[in-house]
Amino acid sequence: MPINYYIFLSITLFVIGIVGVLTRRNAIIIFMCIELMLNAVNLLLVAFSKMHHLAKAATDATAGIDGQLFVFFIMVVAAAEVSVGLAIIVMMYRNIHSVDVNFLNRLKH
Amino acid sequence: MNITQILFWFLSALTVFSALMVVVSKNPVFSVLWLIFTFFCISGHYILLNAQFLFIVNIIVYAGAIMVLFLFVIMLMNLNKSSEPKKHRWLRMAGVVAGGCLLLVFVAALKNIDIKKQIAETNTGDIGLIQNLGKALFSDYVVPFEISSILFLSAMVGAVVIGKKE
Amino acid sequence: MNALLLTAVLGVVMMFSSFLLSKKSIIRNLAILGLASVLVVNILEMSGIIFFKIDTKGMIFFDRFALLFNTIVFASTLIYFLLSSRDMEKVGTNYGEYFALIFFILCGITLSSSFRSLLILFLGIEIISIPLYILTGSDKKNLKSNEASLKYFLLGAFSTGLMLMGIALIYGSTGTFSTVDATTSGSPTSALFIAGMLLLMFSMAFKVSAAPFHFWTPDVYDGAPTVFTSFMATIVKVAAFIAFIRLFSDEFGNIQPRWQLLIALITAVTLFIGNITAVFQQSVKRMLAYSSISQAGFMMMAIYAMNADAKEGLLLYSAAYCLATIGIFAVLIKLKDYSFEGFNAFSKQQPLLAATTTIFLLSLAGIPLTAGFLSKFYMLRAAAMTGKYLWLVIFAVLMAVVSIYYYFRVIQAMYFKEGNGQTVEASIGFKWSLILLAAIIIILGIFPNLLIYWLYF
Amino acid sequence: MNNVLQIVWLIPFLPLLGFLINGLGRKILSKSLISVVGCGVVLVSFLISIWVFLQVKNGNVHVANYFDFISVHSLRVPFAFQIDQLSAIFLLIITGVGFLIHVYSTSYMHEEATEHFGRYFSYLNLFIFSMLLLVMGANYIIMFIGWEGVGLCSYLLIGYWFKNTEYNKAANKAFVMNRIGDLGFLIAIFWIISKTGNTNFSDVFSTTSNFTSADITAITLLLFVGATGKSAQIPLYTWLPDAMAGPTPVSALIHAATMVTAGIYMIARSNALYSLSPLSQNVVAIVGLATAILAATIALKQNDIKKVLAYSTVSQLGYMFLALGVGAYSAGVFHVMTHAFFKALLFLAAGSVIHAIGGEQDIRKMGGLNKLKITSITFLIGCIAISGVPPFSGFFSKDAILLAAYEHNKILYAVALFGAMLTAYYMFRLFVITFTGKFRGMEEQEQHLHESPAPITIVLIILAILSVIGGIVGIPDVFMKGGDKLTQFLSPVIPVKEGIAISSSTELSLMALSTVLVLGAIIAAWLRFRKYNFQPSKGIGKILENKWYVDEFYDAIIVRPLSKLSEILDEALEKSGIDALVNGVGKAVQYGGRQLRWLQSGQVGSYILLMVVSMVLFFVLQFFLRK
Amino acid sequence: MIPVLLIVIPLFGGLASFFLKNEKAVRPWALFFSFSTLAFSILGLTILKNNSWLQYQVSWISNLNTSFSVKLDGMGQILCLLNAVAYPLVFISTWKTNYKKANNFFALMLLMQAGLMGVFVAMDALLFYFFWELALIPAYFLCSQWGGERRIAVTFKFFIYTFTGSILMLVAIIYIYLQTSNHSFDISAFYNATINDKSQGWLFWLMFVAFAIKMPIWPLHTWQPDTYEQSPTAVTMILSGVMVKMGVLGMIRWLMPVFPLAFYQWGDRVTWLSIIGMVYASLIAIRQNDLKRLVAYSSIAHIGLMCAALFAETQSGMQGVMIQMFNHGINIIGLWIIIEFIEREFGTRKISDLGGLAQQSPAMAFLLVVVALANIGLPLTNGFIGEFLMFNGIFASTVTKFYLPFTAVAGITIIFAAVYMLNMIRKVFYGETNSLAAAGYSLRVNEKMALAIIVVFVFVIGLYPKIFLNITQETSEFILQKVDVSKFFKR
Repeated sequence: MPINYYIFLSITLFVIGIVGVLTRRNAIIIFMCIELMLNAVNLLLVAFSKMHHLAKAATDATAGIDGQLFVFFIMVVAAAEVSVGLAIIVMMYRNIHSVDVNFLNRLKH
Repeated sequence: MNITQILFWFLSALTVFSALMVVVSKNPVFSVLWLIFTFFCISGHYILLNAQFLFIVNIIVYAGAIMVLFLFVIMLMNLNKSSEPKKHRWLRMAGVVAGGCLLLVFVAALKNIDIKKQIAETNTGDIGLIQNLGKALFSDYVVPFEISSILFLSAMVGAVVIGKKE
Repeated sequence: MNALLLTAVLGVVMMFSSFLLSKKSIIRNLAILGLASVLVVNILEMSGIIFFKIDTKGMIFFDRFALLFNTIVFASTLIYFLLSSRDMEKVGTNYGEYFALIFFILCGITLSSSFRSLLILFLGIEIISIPLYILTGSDKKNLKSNEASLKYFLLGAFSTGLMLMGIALIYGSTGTFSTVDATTSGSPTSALFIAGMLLLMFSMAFKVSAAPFHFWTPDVYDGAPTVFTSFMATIVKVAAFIAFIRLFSDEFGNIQPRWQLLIALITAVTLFIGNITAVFQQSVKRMLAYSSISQAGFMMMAIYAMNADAKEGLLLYSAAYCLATIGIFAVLIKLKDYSFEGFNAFSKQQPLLAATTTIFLLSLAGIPLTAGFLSKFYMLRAAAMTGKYLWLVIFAVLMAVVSIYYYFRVIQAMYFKEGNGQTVEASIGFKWSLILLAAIIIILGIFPNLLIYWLYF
Repeated sequence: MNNVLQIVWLIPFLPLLGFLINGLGRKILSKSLISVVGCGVVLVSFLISIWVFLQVKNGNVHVANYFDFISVHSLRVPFAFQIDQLSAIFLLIITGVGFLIHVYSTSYMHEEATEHFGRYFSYLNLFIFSMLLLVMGANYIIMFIGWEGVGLCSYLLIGYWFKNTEYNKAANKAFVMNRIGDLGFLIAIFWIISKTGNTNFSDVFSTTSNFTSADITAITLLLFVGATGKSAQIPLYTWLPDAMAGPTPVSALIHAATMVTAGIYMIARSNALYSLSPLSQNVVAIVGLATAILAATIALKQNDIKKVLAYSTVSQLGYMFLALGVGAYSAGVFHVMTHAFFKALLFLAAGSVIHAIGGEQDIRKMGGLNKLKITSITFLIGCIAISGVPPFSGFFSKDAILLAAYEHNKILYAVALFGAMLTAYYMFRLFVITFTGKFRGMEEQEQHLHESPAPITIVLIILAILSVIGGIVGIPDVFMKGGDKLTQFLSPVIPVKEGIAISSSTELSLMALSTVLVLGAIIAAWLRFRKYNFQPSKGIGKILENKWYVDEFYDAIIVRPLSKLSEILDEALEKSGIDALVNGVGKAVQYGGRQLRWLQSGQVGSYILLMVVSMVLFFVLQFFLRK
Repeated sequence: MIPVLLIVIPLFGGLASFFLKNEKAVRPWALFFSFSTLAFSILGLTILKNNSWLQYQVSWISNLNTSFSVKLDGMGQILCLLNAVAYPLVFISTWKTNYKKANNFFALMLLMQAGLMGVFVAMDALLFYFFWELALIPAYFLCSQWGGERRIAVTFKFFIYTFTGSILMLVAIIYIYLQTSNHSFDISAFYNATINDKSQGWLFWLMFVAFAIKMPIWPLHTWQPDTYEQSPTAVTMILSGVMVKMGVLGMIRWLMPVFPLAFYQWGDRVTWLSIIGMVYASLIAIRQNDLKRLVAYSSIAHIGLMCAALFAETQSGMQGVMIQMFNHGINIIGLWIIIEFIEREFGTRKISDLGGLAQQSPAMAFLLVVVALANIGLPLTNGFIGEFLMFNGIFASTVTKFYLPFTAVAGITIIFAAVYMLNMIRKVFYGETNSLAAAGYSLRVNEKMALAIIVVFVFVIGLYPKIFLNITQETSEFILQKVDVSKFFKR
């Protein structure tokens, strides 16, 4: 498939994620939208990795493998982030019984 | 239009649709479920790109572990009703418009890139296989791998600090 | 590499110490001792003594710049520990864990000052960020702390998304994550590459809290427990700067004309927003948050200039900024009332603390004889050296004048306003540490070569 | 010591010494000691001056250089004294008349407290010192030092009774008006320096070829501005009548005999320049004449004995300028000399009157004072002399001026003649009202009427004699060939003009005409004021009484606009303009700070929205706006 | 070595004063140090005149190519002498004034002296800037701590104002530094830097603003009256007597020779500014009712003349400025001393509240009259020499075609000066004694001593200015030769 399609697909997903972040108030949903953004990146990386592999396979059999490994690391980090993030959200929920980010307005100006 | 292409377009449409549903679903639980579905679709793309290892990991780690965690949390908080108050309408509009502009600008900027005709190879290629990835991971990428363990440690300590009852 | 490993190990050690050791003073001393040893091994590495030789496949490379920067960071952290570690006890029960997290952050800083691969950059930044989310929220009963933590986390994750997208686009364009090969192996002027660069720029701007990506800073710094604000406003921030300058000099150094204007704009906006908004603050803590934004604006000038001067200057600036801000926070932590009025007549209550705080503030304001002046001087010189956008330099100095306004409000309150002054308990050790810190600031302000010298020998 | 005249520094130094002794020792010394020191130093200076005069008469002219006062780059200003015929004459006048007035003062000021007595004499000595510097200076800068010095002394002495606010205001006015003139003088000096590189008289006058005619006109006019200030000419004359606030001897010495003639001296000294600029000469002549007439008209209606004399001084100074303006420099100097005698006499006699009736100065409350024999007789002599009745000194000097004016321009002559009539008229008005008729004051004053003590009367007599015989140094050729000794004496400094000789018959008839007119005026005055009874004046008289409202006019066009301007600058421009702008910058920053805070809304959503928007902007800028 | 000592002695004295426990001892202590400084500055003028004593250089920040380079040239000698003379005068005349936390007060005063000395002798741009700011900081603390009612806001304005100027100067310094051939901050490198026409134009303004604020030149002067009014008088003496000279020195040493073209190009406009300022300040001074504000505005007028004379680029004007810097310092300190007495003894500075002081306090009246007359430039006082030379310089200027209007308009201010000074004397000292002044005040010995020194200077310089003119001759010739723009136009 032409790489263009993957680029646009990923960007679309990425932007959908951003729009989600912008339009929702539930902290968990916002976080999920961020995960969506990460997945868009993953998809793009894999596509690029395959593209580079095709372009350089003749000289380097493992060309492009780094892209996929990067995706692996992203997943690792995402998992770590999720554990911390959800912990924070839960802590928040324990204190104010809400996950509405609009309630996060004690700190301003 | 071969089968790969059909699958690509189908999966793409499905991905975008389900991603949109994540954003627009009123009920958080539905959002999670749509997100899981999105991840499945993306995993489908991985299959198309012959990235088998990532396909597996994506299903297990993302759709399986992470999203279930999300689901648990949502259930735990009893957020499974569509009770989330809406943002101001103009704020939502602004969000959508800003996002749309961003998409527009991105697309406009990238529509004529020099590599647009290059092909991402589908179905073939063995770099996505577990064997190759494993080799690379534990030879060239062993340092980052170890570093990621530090990351995990810190996340673990962090989760404990946050979660532990005083 | 010495420090990288040792900090990771110490992180684990501290993690265990929290439930193996019961006395907090032992934990603290262990941490201080550990950090001192990190500092020592790092200095040893600078003199060529490397304990561990690990083949990182060119992903991590400790050059003098990185090592010297790490030294600055470890030294600053050591002073931070000496001054403020006692105050961490008040935050919560997980005393050992806090140290563990800080050591992990230091490990991340070591990575982000020495990366040669975007992957390491990503990991380094994440290793810095994740513990910070925790530290921000570590005052669990405090809603402000909670809020700050969640805001920081959401915005941080968002910026991580941006950074990853950027990395992906750059990878698409060049086919490599290595920062040094990138420009040779791809087409650095392609739209893909530029778009990736922009996204990386945004996310790095976020990390260094440069406008218009600075919004998290005041809220998070304000909400976080003050003792950790001190750490993140100083050491973490300059670490992000080092990552920023390293990224932009290695990866995008040869397409400088492409981004110079944007960085100049970001710099100007940062200076403007940071300084102007700080003027109207009522709380010293929040003022310091804005001040950190404005200082970031000055440091952005190093990115903008991106020449040898800029790097020297950034090192000096890091040291000057960290030391001065740590000092002010160390005093601030001791206070109950963070408002400007809280400082009224402080000099009568605590002449020594007031005097040293004055030196720190003067340094931040960039008054000669303090390190703050020379560091600003280096920045201006570097920016002027480019010969472009001279308006930026003039704008920057005008904003420096505005900064006088809010820094001197504290001095005015301490010395010239009437009041009773807050009672503060300060141990002898604390006082001596402050004196030491002030002395370092002044010595660096007169002989910056003591620091910069290490860059070349 | 090449030249005996090198020691002339003693002449100004002695009064300076006197100033220091009296000034510093005013609390320690007794009154008599102060008197001795004060008068003694001037007497010695006078004696030296006589010796100097004799030296000069024998042809010994000398420039005594002492040290470099200012030396910058090519500009070298030596501290040097020039002793020649002109300065010798003035030395005599200053030290001579000065000495007499010092002696007079010892008696006149005797009632002052010792401390103030000492202060008074120290000021007088300082004045003599400054005046001597003025006339001895060998360059314009030394002259200027003296020039400002006498202004200072005038200020100090006018304000001598410093408790009186009006007096102090008069002192300030005198100083400020003098300063206006000084500025002109100063600029003239700069102009000269820029052309010749220094200000030595000898160099300036010998290198007049360096100047363009425009330069000369400008310089001479500027110098004249200086002269109008010091010598109380239009438009800067109004300070002099006010200066009568000072003690009467001061009025005699400074505001009649010496200081006010500094302008004459300066122009006479610069005759080499003035002769090259007909325009300036005309200006000088016209201004001088106008002042003479204006002051004379005002003097007609004044009721303060000293004010009348003051306006008469202004008027006489106007005559002197007329003389200078028509090129008769020596006539001007001649009139300076005779005027010094008779005007000092008049003032001192007036002082004696005031002294006698206990400080009263209003002639409406006098009358019948001929009981004071010596005073009244000497005053009469003064009046005759100033009116120009032959053979009193005033006749010769005034006649020389009128004659020169006649040669120059008939109209000037006619007006000047009219002025002479006015002079005679108002002087005799003064005399008649004051000394004849019945005493109009309070009874106790009448009882206390007494002739003044010896120091006063002796001085009056000496001056009266001088006023009578002073004219012999300038007897016109018509009467005595070579009688005009003064002009001959001054000829090395002031070249004798080779004018169209006026036939002696014309000259004689002119003299006769003026004498007749003056006598007529005197008789008219006597008839008019024989039975004086005060009536408020109306119409033109009222205007004259109010001095043509010149003070009010100046107040309206200069003083008040300036203070209004000052107020506007201070209140409007300074406080709500410039300073408000400066503060406004600060306020704008604060305002900006307050507004910008709203960006920090505290809402994660809006933060991200702002970030996204700015990302879009940056993308647009990077990809679509820049090439 | 001398310049180093001039900096180090007060620096050490000041730092040590902070730690003096005994507040009584601090006065003699400070006086001792100020006299030592004076001794050395006189030595530098008389015995130790060779270059080895007057010059000192040691590398400082090597990779910036900046060095600790100090030198006493003619102008430096004059100003250091002024600075060294001013401090004992200030200390002696305020001997009886009580300050809270006296040791801090004197410490800061001495530190300020060190900073000022540094400014006067620094021959390295960065060093110059260092000292420039260093002199400012103690002043800020002194005024804010020991000043009048509105001290905090006023001093802050003063500080921000001057800081704005100086930091703009820093930009200019950096820019010139980058233009020097070997990237050096040395003054000779600055003099030889090749800066093109256009850059000179705006760089000139960057630097000029710094100096103009310090001097101050209209319309950048508004900090000054307030600051002088609110500062403790001892500090005001130094601010007006010595610190404003920083600006003048900066112009002469760091502006004129570095930007000869711009100096020529903008000369007329700047001269107009300063002359407008002179008239403006004089007019405002006339209606001031506060003694301190009156003197402040008169100072603005005097400084304006200095600025105008500088831009005339003549030897006479230049030497006039140099000698006038000293004279103005001495005279204005004299005025402040008397104002300090008045304020201390009668509790007010309002002219309208005072009156008739001359009767009970004749010595004070006499001294004030002397100083005031020197201030308005009466001949045989020091003021005349400076003003005469400056006016002459303006008139003789060959770089402007407006020399006549400049001289004439500026000359008007000598009339105004007479008006406001004499009015002040009249209202304060003459007239009937009112109840406030009835108590009178006879000067103490220390006060008489301080004023006597001033009077001696007034007359010695007034009568024999050569001693000072000789000192400055070489410097002004050197500067003028650098400024000479004719060499640019011959091409």
